[in-house]
Amino acid sequence: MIDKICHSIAEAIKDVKDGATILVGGFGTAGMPFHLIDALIDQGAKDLTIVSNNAGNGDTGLAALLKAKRVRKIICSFPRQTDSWVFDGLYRAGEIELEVVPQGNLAERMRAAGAGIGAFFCPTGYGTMLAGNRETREIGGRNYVLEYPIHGDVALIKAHKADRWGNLVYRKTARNFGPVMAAAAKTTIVEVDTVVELGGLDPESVVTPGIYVQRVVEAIQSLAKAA
Amino acid sequence: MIDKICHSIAEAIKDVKDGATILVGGFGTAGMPFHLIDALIDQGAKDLTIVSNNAGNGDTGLAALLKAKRVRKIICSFPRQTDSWVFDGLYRAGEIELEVVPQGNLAERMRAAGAGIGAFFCPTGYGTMLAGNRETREIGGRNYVLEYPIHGDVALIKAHKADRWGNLVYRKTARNFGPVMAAAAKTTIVEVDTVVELGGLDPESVVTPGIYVQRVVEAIQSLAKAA
Amino acid sequence: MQRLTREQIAARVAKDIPSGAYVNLGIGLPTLVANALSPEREVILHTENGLLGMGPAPTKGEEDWDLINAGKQAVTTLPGAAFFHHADSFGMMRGGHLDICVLGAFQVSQNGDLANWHTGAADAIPAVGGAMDLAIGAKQTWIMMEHVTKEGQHKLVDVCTYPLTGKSCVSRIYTDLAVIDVTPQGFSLVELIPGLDLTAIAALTGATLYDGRKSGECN
Amino acid sequence: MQRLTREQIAARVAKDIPSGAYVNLGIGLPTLVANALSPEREVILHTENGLLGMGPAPTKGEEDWDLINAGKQAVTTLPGAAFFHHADSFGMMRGGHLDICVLGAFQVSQNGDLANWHTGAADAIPAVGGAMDLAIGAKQTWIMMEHVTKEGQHKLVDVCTYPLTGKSCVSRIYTDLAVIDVTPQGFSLVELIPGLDLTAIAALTGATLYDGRKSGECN
Repeated sequence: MIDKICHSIAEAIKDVKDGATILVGGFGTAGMPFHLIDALIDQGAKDLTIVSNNAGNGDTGLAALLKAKRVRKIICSFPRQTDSWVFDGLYRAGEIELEVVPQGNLAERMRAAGAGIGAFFCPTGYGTMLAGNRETREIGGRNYVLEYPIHGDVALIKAHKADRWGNLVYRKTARNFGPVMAAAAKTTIVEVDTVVELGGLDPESVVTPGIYVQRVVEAIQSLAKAA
Repeated sequence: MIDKICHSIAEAIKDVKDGATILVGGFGTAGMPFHLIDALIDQGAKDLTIVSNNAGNGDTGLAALLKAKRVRKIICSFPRQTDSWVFDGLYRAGEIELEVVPQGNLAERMRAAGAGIGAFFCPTGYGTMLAGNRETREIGGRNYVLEYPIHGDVALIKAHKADRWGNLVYRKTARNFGPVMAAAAKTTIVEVDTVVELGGLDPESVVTPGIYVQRVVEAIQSLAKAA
Repeated sequence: MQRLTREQIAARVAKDIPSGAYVNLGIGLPTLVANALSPEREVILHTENGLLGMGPAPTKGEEDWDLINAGKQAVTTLPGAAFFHHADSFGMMRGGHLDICVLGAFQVSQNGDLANWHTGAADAIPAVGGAMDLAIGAKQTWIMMEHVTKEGQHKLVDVCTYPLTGKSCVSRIYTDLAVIDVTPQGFSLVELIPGLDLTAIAALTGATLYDGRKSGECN
Repeated sequence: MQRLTREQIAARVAKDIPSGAYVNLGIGLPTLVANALSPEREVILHTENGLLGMGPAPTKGEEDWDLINAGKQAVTTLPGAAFFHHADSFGMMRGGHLDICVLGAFQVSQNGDLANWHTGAADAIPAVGGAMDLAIGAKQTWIMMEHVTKEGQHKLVDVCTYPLTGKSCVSRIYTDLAVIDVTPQGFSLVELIPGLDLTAIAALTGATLYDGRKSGECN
């Protein structure tokens, strides 16, 4: 019998290796897998590359992981926020590497990883400093930059409900990067509000099919925080 | 007030032009927009390029359009079936042009059109006759073929329910190419079983947001046909 | 002459948005446009974090922090709303499905180049978010900004000196003084606030300004 | 010697599919594998037209023609099923998320090239469907076929003479006579039906066959 439900969050995350690339869901705090990040801090993996839209808010979640000095590099679209003081301090001290990627390219590059696309020509960022020295091409009168997939060793995401096959549904705009990251990582670990019986999710409404999910933990919903 | 519901199927389809590229939903008969195709036959547009997974089944739907000699070229993955006699006859008589595309490339090329991707490196078909003379590249030890988007002037698709903003949900495997084609065409026309009140579809379960849909017609559900 | 307030610029932008349009309002100043759109017009708002059919802010105490906008503010949904994931949301932008996006700007050049994400300062932490995707994705990119900086420097310029967000992507600019189109000839005046003359607006504009109202140059 | 029946080959394939695996069964012969998988093992079947968790055929008269498999036959869903669109379905394949796909074949070459979509006949109407996507997409591509053609021609060959479906994509072959792995050295015998000797199977195989059971050549 397939049972992807882990009964301990520490167990779910125990094999994350030093140097891993970890995709971390969430847009601000919506969809941020706070419990999994806390468990990752306890687990102790270091020298991590984090891929996430933001670089942490306040002192919890991703910010706490950064503060614990476990992150070598962060790939994100929007590190600078009113409450990103942890990241700001590390960055100004030269203690963390930053790669800024336009938000849609971040999403599409992970989508490409999940869908087996080798590279794609993308119009976003053409002619800007974020296109760097990458290959460009004019196609049908429009200019494009060649973008490569971002694969994760691990994805840590938050969903609303799961069944034991790992099928997921999300809640409102907390969906954000979850489905894309689930498909882009070798091992996808999900914290959910509720585990339901197999058959308890409508097959028409499943957003992430279980094929993309390796482990699920039911976490008491943390008090969501305003940005 | 936005109201994408057309009260006449002829009205919905009246401006299809000769020479248009038309994306036609369906996998076999599931998701085939039979009423819209019948209306297109009545409307009279000719010299069409059709993009669809199959090249018609039996004597109805896409097969009937082919039989009416309105189609110059068909781009599909699987024209040859036990009941594709209309297409087979035209093809052997040299009266229709055929471009065979692997099914996933057909889907991904339309997905690229909808998502503004200029071209993408795809592993499918590498080293086969279907890769033709297209550009190839080795990326990370794997070989890829460069594939270009397929844009439609019009998409004709079938969905289960719609609201007046054009939000759609589908039914089971009749979903197939519908969401991809809706996004890849300039004008997407949808036949649905039922129109519901605005707010009658769960925002978590909408599969095709109305932004991809221009017109909706409620068609009495045709007797679905077995392959 | 009475400069438009922020709310008045928002109202002026809103006037040009057709009923039923799909629109993304950037963070900052453009957010004000939402309040100037009457619900009857059914303009459908997109937020990059995965929602079409975004409604107004909830009443205080009713916030749901799983339901936010790009600026991480609590919002609501309207009947007809739809949620989707980030790749779909940005495919929607990049694929040209949004009719209009309204963005703030540091600088806009006469060929429609936009700079709105980075001041170029050496110690600034770069953060782009969805600005580059929006700038080049929507069918029309409109800019909403003060005509000049607080220090009186030009924001409508010959060539942008700040790092670009997108090339040749702006079609129209709404400021506290004027409405200006970006045309193949360059900046073209569409509308001027009462009490301001052509010489004055031209002086406040850092590139040649044509008078689109009568097909002549302003200066 | 007693050749395996189609059902026996299917049962042999099924034996090697781990519990909980995500599997796509190609049209034709591989479809039989479904009947040989006991439900308790919870092998999750994928069908290219947008379904994971495909169940057995419905009872006659209960068919729903909106719920079909790649062969356009009516199927059912199991609890835990999920529907998705075609781009997602093929992304799932191409992205390497399926553990195994089982396909039929005209020819397989000793380096794992597969030919199963086109006989190369001048008057044949080409039709590829999802074969090329499946062949290169799954983590493992297994072939299920008769060891030789009805006319006695080799199907395990040195080099494919029919147009290819995919290059170096096959990892294992199940026939009515043997189970054979594709290894860096070429074809390697894993298992032989009782009553058939190495010389005989080697003669029925159109390329060098190594005996993977004892690391030597068969012929």
